Parts: sequence; structure tokens; C-alpha cells
Amino acid sequence: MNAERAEHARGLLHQMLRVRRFEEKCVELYSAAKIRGFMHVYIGEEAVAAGVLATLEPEDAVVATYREHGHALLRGVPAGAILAEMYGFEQGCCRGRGGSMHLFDAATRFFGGNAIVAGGLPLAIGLALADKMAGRSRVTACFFGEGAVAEGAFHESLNLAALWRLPVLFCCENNLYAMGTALARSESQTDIALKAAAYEIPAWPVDGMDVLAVEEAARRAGAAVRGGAGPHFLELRTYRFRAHSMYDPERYREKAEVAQWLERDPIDLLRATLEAAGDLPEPTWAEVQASVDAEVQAAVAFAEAGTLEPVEELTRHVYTDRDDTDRDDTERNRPKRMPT
Amino acid sequence: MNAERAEHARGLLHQMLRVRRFEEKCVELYSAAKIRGFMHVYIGEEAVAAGVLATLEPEDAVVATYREHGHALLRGVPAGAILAEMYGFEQGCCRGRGGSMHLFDAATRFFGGNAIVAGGLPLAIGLALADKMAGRSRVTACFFGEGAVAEGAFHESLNLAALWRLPVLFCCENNLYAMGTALARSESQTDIALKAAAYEIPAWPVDGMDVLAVEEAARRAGAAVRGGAGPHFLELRTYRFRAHSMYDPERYREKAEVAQWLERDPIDLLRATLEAAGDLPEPTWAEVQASVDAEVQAAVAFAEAGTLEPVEELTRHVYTDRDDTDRDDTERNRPKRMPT
Amino acid sequence: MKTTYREAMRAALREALQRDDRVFLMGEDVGAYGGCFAVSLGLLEEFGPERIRDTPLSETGFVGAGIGAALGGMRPIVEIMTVNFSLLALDQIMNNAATLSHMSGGQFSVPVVIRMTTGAGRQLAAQHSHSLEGWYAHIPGLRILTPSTLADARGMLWTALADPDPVLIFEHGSLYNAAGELDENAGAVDIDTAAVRRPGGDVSLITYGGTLPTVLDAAAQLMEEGIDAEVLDLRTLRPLDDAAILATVAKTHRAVVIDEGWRSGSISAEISARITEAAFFDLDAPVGRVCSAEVPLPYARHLEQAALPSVARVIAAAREAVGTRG
Amino acid sequence: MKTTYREAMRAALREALQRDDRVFLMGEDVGAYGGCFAVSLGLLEEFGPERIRDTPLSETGFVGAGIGAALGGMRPIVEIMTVNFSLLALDQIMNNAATLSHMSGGQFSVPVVIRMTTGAGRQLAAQHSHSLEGWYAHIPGLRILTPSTLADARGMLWTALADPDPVLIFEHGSLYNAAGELDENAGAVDIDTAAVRRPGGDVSLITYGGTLPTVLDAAAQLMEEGIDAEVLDLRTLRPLDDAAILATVAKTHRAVVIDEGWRSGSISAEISARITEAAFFDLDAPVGRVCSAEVPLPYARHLEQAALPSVARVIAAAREAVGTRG
Ligand SMILES: Cc1ncc(C[n+]2csc(CCOP(=O)(O)OP(=O)(O)O)c2C)c(N)n1
Ligand SMILES: Cc1ncc(C[n+]2csc(CCOP(=O)(O)OP(=O)(O)O)c2C)c(N)n1
Ligand SMILES: [Mg+2]
Ligand SMILES: [Mg+2]
Repeated sequence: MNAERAEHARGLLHQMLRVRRFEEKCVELYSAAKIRGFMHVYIGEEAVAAGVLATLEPEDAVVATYREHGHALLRGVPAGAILAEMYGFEQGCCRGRGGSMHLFDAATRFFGGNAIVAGGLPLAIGLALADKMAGRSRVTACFFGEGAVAEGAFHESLNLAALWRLPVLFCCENNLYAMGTALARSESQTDIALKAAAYEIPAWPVDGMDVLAVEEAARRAGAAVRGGAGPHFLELRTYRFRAHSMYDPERYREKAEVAQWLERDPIDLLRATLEAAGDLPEPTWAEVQASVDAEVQAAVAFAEAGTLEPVEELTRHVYTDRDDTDRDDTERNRPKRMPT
Repeated sequence: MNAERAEHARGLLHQMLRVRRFEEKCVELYSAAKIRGFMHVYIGEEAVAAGVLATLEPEDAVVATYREHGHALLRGVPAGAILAEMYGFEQGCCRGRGGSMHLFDAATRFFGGNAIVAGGLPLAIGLALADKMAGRSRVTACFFGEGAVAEGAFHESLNLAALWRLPVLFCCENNLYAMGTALARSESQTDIALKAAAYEIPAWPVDGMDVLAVEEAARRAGAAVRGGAGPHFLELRTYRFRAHSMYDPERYREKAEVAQWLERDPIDLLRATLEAAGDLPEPTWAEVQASVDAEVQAAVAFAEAGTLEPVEELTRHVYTDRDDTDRDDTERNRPKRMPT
Repeated sequence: MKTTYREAMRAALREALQRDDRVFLMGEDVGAYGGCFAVSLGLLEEFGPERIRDTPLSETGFVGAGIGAALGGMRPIVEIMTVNFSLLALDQIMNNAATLSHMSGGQFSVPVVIRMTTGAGRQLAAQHSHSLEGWYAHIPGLRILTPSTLADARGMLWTALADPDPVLIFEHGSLYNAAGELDENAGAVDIDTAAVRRPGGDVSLITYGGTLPTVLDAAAQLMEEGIDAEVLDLRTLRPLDDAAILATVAKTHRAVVIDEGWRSGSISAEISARITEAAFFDLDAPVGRVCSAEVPLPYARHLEQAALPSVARVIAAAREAVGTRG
Repeated sequence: MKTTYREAMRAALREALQRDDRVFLMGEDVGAYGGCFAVSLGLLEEFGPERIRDTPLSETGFVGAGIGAALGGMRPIVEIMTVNFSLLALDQIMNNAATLSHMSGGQFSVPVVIRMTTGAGRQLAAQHSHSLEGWYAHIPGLRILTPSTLADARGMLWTALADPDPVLIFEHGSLYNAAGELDENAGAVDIDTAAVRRPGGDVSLITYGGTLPTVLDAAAQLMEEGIDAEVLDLRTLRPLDDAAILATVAKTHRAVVIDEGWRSGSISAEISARITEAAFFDLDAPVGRVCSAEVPLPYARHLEQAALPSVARVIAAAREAVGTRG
């Protein structure tokens, strides 16, 4: 690799590692009962979010699922604000109201955090429609699992996007399972990219364990989307290394299958590539790890220092605060303050 | 044509004419305010129902839409019972509770009459699933318009049918418009048969103005379905000659387009074929017309003689009558009595 | 100016489209067809297909898209043909539109307006006739409007669009042809308060939307027998204007709530419960209710009419309330 | 026999599958995964994939398929993971399951059972925590069950399956681990009547489902201060057992309804209205209500708990009812 490319790849490695370590910490904190409710970690799938999000601009929008810690983090939501959210503290990115499955951040145009499978797709269509109607050259990246493909909302959304040539980048995280349901038991046609083709949406499968391949595909597709070529669709073939959620005893898949995929750990793969090329000297790798550890540690400290929102605030935000709203502003849904 | 085939074709002509004259009478009666509510006639599309229904067995099931007078009639629901239903009389096939959009008939396994676009498809899946689980070799024929293809329910249903290899014959009545919305303005991919292919369901387009072609396709597909080959899908290309409903001013299509399709009137086409082959001597054609006219006239007389259900019965049938139900019967949803 | 409810709605749409670039109308057949109830007739020609946007039959998809577009800075007006079809979009309405502001800790607002036709009376039977506006009023995060007059048909939309939160507007199908006088300068109206449509001292008849004309007829007839009814039009079902409800009850000490929803779990029950909670010792009679029969609306006219609140049933309920000794 | 609510449900499922060939269970992850709340754990091994049928994520599709299969002579049990997801299937539930019998003039019955988890308390936030069973009770044509005890968890399913009409069973997520004694021979129970879970003479506490334990706790504490509360478990929300409701009110003259739904338009409002209508002059105090705060349920535990009916709030409402001079 040339130096620039190596530098870039190290950046991606860093991003993936941020997610990995953050998620590992979340699992630990869940076991310690600091985090409650349903929690779904992204371990094993880091290359997908890292590769795609590396290609987005600040004004683009991101819509994700309940397995979205990594997406939020890589989109720029501070780790502390995410973790504090899972602690249920008012310093959380949603003041503790959303929790793990419902992270939102206006500052980075991060629109969730959607815990209804496929429920985020119509939102993405609308965000893209707003951009298109306003003549803004932006991309809305919409992440969802392959399980979402069976939902009607998926199909209605793809059709609308294609029909109206909306600037949506569909990112299907095909990790082969929807909870305990293997793809072949949920779709008569398991080739997901073909689904998109049925809407005349350009679509192609990508090795979701190879962050460079993901990034390359996302950049190509994203450029087309941004250029007005209408929606594009990536099927990102990946695997979750952990259970579906913290409650899943994993009865539905073989240990051997998991072991096989572990050999394609996206972090190990990139690290090996870099090392083989001599592009990851030991001090650098140690530095990356240290910086990630420090970030995670700081996030924990931030969350631990959090405070509970006064219970009197319970019904606040069901409706928009009337006093801090100019009823006719043009910039609603822009942040009032950066989340801490 | 050989004699048997000619006889058969004349039968189909007769069936189409029954629908045509019945529908024309409905329009007349609607104008006379005998029929109220929303009413959608099938004029122009007769070859579809006539061709498909000719291939079904009595134990098969039929699910249709709100444009279903013709399907009900050809399935064997007496014309009088259908018309009395539209008059709102208790002699109607649903005692006047359903009206034009909600015809049902247990005796002929006619399951509606569904006025939610695509709402009938999941029902058809379930009916077919029941047959399959019970080991019965039956077909469920499910009719719907091309407008339904945009609904999520369509996609969920196709996937379930294919995944579980259910005995469903999907019959898409592609008349090019959903109310005022032309197909190209509602689907990014206007080749409907391709949609089914995305579920690995064998699908092909058929000239829906040629009743013999429809019948041939339905027989072939139906045999496969009945034989356990899983769902099949026919895209029946047709056209409605009249407005969407009795309220539609038809702003959205050109008169010339309608005129062009009128030249492919399915009744005229078959009649011409038969005549050209000398298989429709004038007395026979006159007899067919006379018998149809007599049937329609008798139906009107039957409906006109109808009576209103006592208003005290209003809330009956919201729940199943407890006394006329053995709570553990094995033959629920079989007719208690033939509708008159 | 002579106008109709339909025309008043159309004028409101036109004004909104003219005043604010961010406003657009989206739904099935709003454009080329002219709207299934002709409300948007002519707007396509005036504003073009981008802003009068026909959608495929995809209620989840386009309602969700409206919510997303609102998040993205637009002011979408989404039309659903009939309230029954809105069930197909209920996940988007309840799980997204109504929750996003709260789930995000107040970061986002969802300024979408969703309009739909509601109600029975036109023999459309069980899949096109229900009155679910009172049922929708259960959902926190939504605002529910039920314009019953020409002025409200003309004026509520703009106020709804100016509201930062999701607003659902229910237009009763039987009102579209209602004709009458409307001020040339009629414009935005408040959407916070109920309105006394007929003052009276003997009994409060509380209603909204498509049932208002029935109730006003009943009140006129009641007057002939010496019962002076006050008619309160709720206008907004969520949030309810408690002050107005309690004010009329404080005046009359007797109330009947009339609504076209099914009785069990109706908005009438909520109003009855609130009156009882807040004014129990003021009441001279139990709060009465006149609702629809609990039946999927039948097609046959005599059965349909029997299912719905009628002048006769309102009068009977009012008489009973007044006849009760306090 | 020691058992849990979850095991009692599973025993009921197993019995139904054994007794009737037409019964099958269908839903997301009911099979290989063992059920998202482990209710159906082990049943796949026992009954095979045809009868313990995993579905794709297609709530409209598989709920509609359950309705169709019921029309076709089967006795499907459809599981929806969580009540919020049922909104995706609401069109099938309201426009088909609840109307087919009536629309067809009584020709068809729809003997489908739809089970789902409801309720909050486990910090699952706004898209997994709602209590919509009272809201569903608005819909004619449905029967709504809310088993709160081990005996009802064990016994309601079979009766529901024997019913010719669609039955929805709401299982409160906080109850699955509830443990206790159940008779070895426990079997089908009636689904028509409410049950007095604690007799008392001073005030009626009317509740159901997941809130019953809270209310029983409150009643025990109230006894310590000399207030003897009667606790009525509604068991079935549609149709309501009016006789039982009026009987307890006739005894105590004071009532508080407790339910986890949002307050406005809740089933509590309906019960309050009915009591007022039928027993106004028997009441010594207005009917009280303890419901959930009108907010999409928040994640943070202290906020979630504050939103839900609590022992303290029940006690306060009971005290207020008893303290009111009649
Ligand atoms: C509409 C809906 N149905 C069911 C669920 C429960 N559920 C949560 S995640 C999940 C599996 C989704 O799988 P997939 O889309 O592949 O995403 P993954 O979890 O694999 O990332 C299910 C069934 C839900 N949240 N929403
Ligand atoms: C879910 C739903 N949305 C909207 C409607 C209103 N509607 C009735 S028929 C129709 C057009 C359907 O077109 P298509 O499926 O092509 O059938 P066709 O009328 O052409 O036979 C529409 C939009 C409806 N009945 N159901
Ligand atoms: Mg997956
Ligand atoms: Mg069509």
C-alpha cells in the first residue's frame, strides 16, 4: 500500500476497534446491570458501519436499527453520551429516554435507533425526499438487517425510492440470522441483492468482513446516489459473533459455523493485511489500542458520573416544548445544543 | 375447432356474457339508486375471471377484491343473491351486510369481497396453508389488481407462499390503473411477472383479453399448484372499459386509449373467432343471449322482491351465534344453508 | 362567500402550498385523479406533481415518508383515503411519529399533518366506514383535530402545519358537501379550544365532527319541548379542552356525549370519566352517551342508520338526563 | 405443583397441540429459537416444524395467514412477539378477523387465537413497552383476554381455541417468571367472567393482567390502615363482565380502576363511564383511575417506574375514594 492508503486503512482499523472495544464494554456493563432492557451488540459486523460511514458527509443522514451503537459512535456521537444513554442518565444522547435501541443525535443527523424491524426504511425515504425536494445534494444511508427484507415496509420503501429516484443508500447488513431464524427459513429467494433488482435499483453483494471492500462499494454507490442516479443498494455479507441480544441462548446455530466466521474477523483481517505490508508497526498498533481504551474508559467515567433526570420531567418532550420553539422556524430538527 | 372445443368455447363465451350483462344491469340499477355505496364493475375484464374460474374444482377456494361481482357469479353464487345483497336485502348472499364490495359465499368457498387493497392475499395464504396442513389437494385462487403490488401485504404473502410451497394461484388483474394511477406511476418495475420471479415463484404474463389463453394458462399453473409444485403467478393483462367506480370522472386517461382497448373486447374477440370458424350459428348466439338476459331479469325480480332484515338483528353476527354452533365442530365455515 | 366544506379544505390546502415552500401534499390519487373525494381537485395543475404527489398503494411507506420528510425539514400533508386504511400505517404513526420527539429526548420534532376521511353514512360497509378518531386520541404525542364547520375546514390546516408535532385531521365523509357562508377573509383558527355552537342552560350535548349537525338538529327539536341544550363542539380530541367541558357542565349539571365511535372504549367514555372525576358533586344526572352500535358498519341503509347516533337517540338521551332528579 | 406463568402457558400450548390436530403455533422465532420469551421452548422438538411454525418477519402476512387458516378449518395460535409489533398487523385484525363474520352475514367464523406480550417494566422503552389491550377492547368482533394468574395462564388458551371467534390473549411480560402453586389437574377455565381475587367491603379496586400483583400488594397495605379493599380481576376486557363490576360497586359504593394503559381513552375510562351510567346514585365517590402517564414509555428505570401504576398510587387513590364523603 502507498502511504496515504495505509494511513487511511489504519484509520478504518481504528474505527472498527473503537466499536469492538465499546461493545465489549457494553456487554460487561450489561452483566454488571449498569445497562438494562434489550441490548444488541455489533461485534463481528464492524466493517460494515466503518466502511459505509467513512464515505458520508456531515450533512448526510443516517438511519439505523436497534443494533446501532457502532453506527452512532462512528457517525460522531460521543461515546460518553451513548453510554450515559444506556445508563439512563440525562447526560445520555436522548436524556435516558431511548436506551440502547433508541439512540438519536440531531447534531450528526443520526435518526435512530429504530426498534421496529424495517420501521426505519420509510423514514429514510422521507429524509431523502426532503433533500431531493429542497435540491440538496445529500445521501441518506439506511441500515437494516436481512430479516427486514421480509417486512412489507421494506418493499414499499424500495419501490418509493426507485420510483421517485431518491438519494438513499440502502445498506442491508446480511448477517444470515434474524434472531434465531436463518435466512433460508425466512426468504424463498435468499439472494438479497436480487430483491433490489426487482425494483430496478442497482444492487450488489459486498464482502462485509472486508472494510476496504465495503468502503469502496459505498463510495461508488454513494457517489452515484449523490449525483442524482437514484437509490443504490448494498448487500453487506457479514456475521454477528455474539448472540442476538443479551437474552439469546443461541440454540439455532452451530458452534462450528461461528468458529468459521471468527476466522474472518474484520479487525484481524485488516490488521493482518496491514502487518503483512509492514504498514502497522507495533508502536502504531499499540497507540491505536491505547487511544481506543482511553476513549472507552473516558466514556465509562462520563457515564458513571451521570445523573438522573428529575422525575418531574417525565412527560416533557412528548410534545415539543412550545417556548423553545419558534413555530415557523426553517431549521427545526437542527440541534439546540450539541449533546455532551 | 373440433366440436368439443367449440362447445367449451361457447361455454366460456356464455360465462363472459353473464358477467357483462349482469354488470351492465348493476350500472343501471346504481343510477336508479337501487344500489348504493361504492361499486366497481368488471366490464372489459371478463375473460380473466371466466378463464381462471373455469379451471377450478368445487372444493377450491377463491379470494377476490371489491371488483368481484363477476368472480362471485362465475364461482356459482346465484345472481339473485348477489343482486339482493347490493339492494341491502336479507335475501342477499351476506344478508345485506356486505354490499357490492363484500360478497361472500360459504357454499362455493368464495372468501370475498375484500375492500382493502391487498388485504385478501394473506387470507389466501392461510386458506392454502390449511389445505396443505390437512393434506388436501386443493387450490386457492387469489385475485388482485396490479395496484396491490405496491402494498407490503403483497410481498409478505408471496414470500410466505413460496417459502412454504403453498397451493396458491396468484391472479394479478393488471388493468394498468389503480383508480387514477397508471402502473408506471406506481411501480419502478412495471413488469409485474418479474416481481413474482423475485420470490422464485413461476410467473408469466397472459393476454387477459383472450379467454382461451387465460384458461390455458390457469389450467397449466393450477395443475402444478394442485400437484404440490408450490404457488404460481399469472399476470393477466387486461383493461377496465368503465370508470374505476361509479364516482370516477376518468380524468387520468385518454379516450383514445380506451377506444383502442375496446377493440380487444374479450367477448367480441371470442365471438369473432367462433363465428369465423362457423362455430357460433346465429340461433345459438341468440339462445346464449336470451338465456343470459333471462338470468339477469330473474335476478332483478328476485332482488326486487327482497325484504329488509329486521333492524333488531343489527348486532347479530358480530360474534358467531352460540346456539347454532357446536363449539368443537370440525366443519366450521361450511354452509349451514345454501344461500338463496 | 358561499362555499362547501370540500372547497374550504381545498382553499386551505392551496393557501398552505402558496405560503410555504416546504408544504407538499402526498397520497393516493391526490393528483391526476383529483383526490378520491375531490378535495385536491385542480391542485396538480396549479402546483405540479412534485408538490401534489401521487403515491402508490403503500400506506406504511408514504405515511412513514411523510414522517421522515418532516424530520428532514419539510411540512408534508399526507392524505390517507379512508380511516380504515390508516391501520396499515399505524406502526409508523404510533411507533414513529408519536414517539420520536420523546425517544430522542426532545431533539426532534415531527411536523407532519396526516389527513383522512372518517365516518359512516354512505353505505360503504365495514372496511370503509369506521370512526376511529376517538381511538387515535388515546395516543400520546399526537394531536387530533376534527373540523366540523366550514370555518374549521378552512382554518385548522394552517395551524396544524405550524404545530411542531404530528397532527391528524379527520374529515367526516358526510361533511364534504356541506354548504354555507364563510367569511372571505377566513383563515387560521386556533386548535386548542372547544367551541360552544349553541348556548343553553338545561343540558350539555358534547360532540364533534360529523355528528355536530345531528346534535344541532336535536337541540333545535329539544327547544320545542322546552329543553334548552348547550352544544359543545370539541374540535380537538387530543388534547381535550377540559376547561370548556367542565364549564358547560358547571352551567347545566347534566351532560350527554355523542360520538360516532363504537361505545366501548370511546372518547365518550373518556369525557364521561373526566366529568365524573372533576365534577361529580355538581352532576344532577349520570353523564349519558350516544355512540355507534358495536358492529362493523353494515351496508344496508336501514341497518347502517340504526347503528349510528341519530337525532332521535340524542333527544332521548337528553330527555333522560334532564328527567333525572338530581 | 410448583410452576411459573411461562410454564403454565407452555403446558396449555402443549395440551392444545396434543388434543386437536387442527391446532398449530405460528410466529417469529417460536421454533428454533424457542420463543422470544421462551414460552414455546421445546415444542418444536415435540411437535415438529409444521405445527411449531417459524415465520419470517411479516406480521401482516402471518397474522393474516392465521385468519385465513382459521377460515380454512384450522385452529391457529399466532404469536406476535410484542404488542407494539401488532400494529403492523392491525389491518388484518380489525378489517378482516373482526369483521368477516358480520360482513358475510354470519356465514364465516374466524376461530383464530392471537397471543402477544404486552406491558412495561423491563426498560424496553417506547417501541416495546406499551399496554394496548384496553385499546384493542374497543373493537367489536374480538374477544380480549388478559390472564393474570397461573390458573388463567394455564386455562384460558383452550377455551379461547374452542371459541368460534377471534380471541386475542395479552400476556404481560412481567408475569412470565411469576411462580406459584397450580393444581396438577388445572385445565380450561371460563373466559366470560371477572373474578374477585380478594374480597373486601370498603372500596373496589378493579384491574387486570400485569397490574394485579401491584393491586393486591396495595390492598394488603391498605388493610393495615383499616381499609378493606375488594380486588376484582377483569380477566376479559371484551366483553366486560358488567355484572361483576356492578356487583362489587353495589357492595362497596366506591371504586378505583387501575390499568397500565395510557389514561386518556383507556379501558378504565370505559369502566368508569359504565359504573356511572348504571350505578350513579349508589356511588359515594367518583370512580378513580390509576393509569400510565401519557408518555411513550421511557427507558430510564426511574422514569419508567414513575410512569406506571404503583402500589403507592393505588393506595393514594383508594384512600381518596374512601375519604370522600358520600
Ligand atoms: C416488527 C418487528 N418484529 C419483530 C421484532 C423483534 N425482533 C427484533 S430484532 C429481530 C431480528 C431482526 O433480524 P435482522 O433484521 O436480520 O437484524 P439483525 O438483528 O440480524 O441485525 C426481531 C425478530 C421487532 N423488533 N420488530
Ligand atoms: C389499503 C387501501 N388503500 C386504498 C384503497 C382505495 N382504493 C380502492 S380500489 C383502489 C385502486 C386499486 O387498484 P388495483 O389494485 O389495480 O385494482 P383495480 O381497481 O384496478 O381492479 C384504491 C386506491 C383501498 N381500498 N385500500
Ligand atoms: Mg440479521
Ligand atoms: Mg388496476
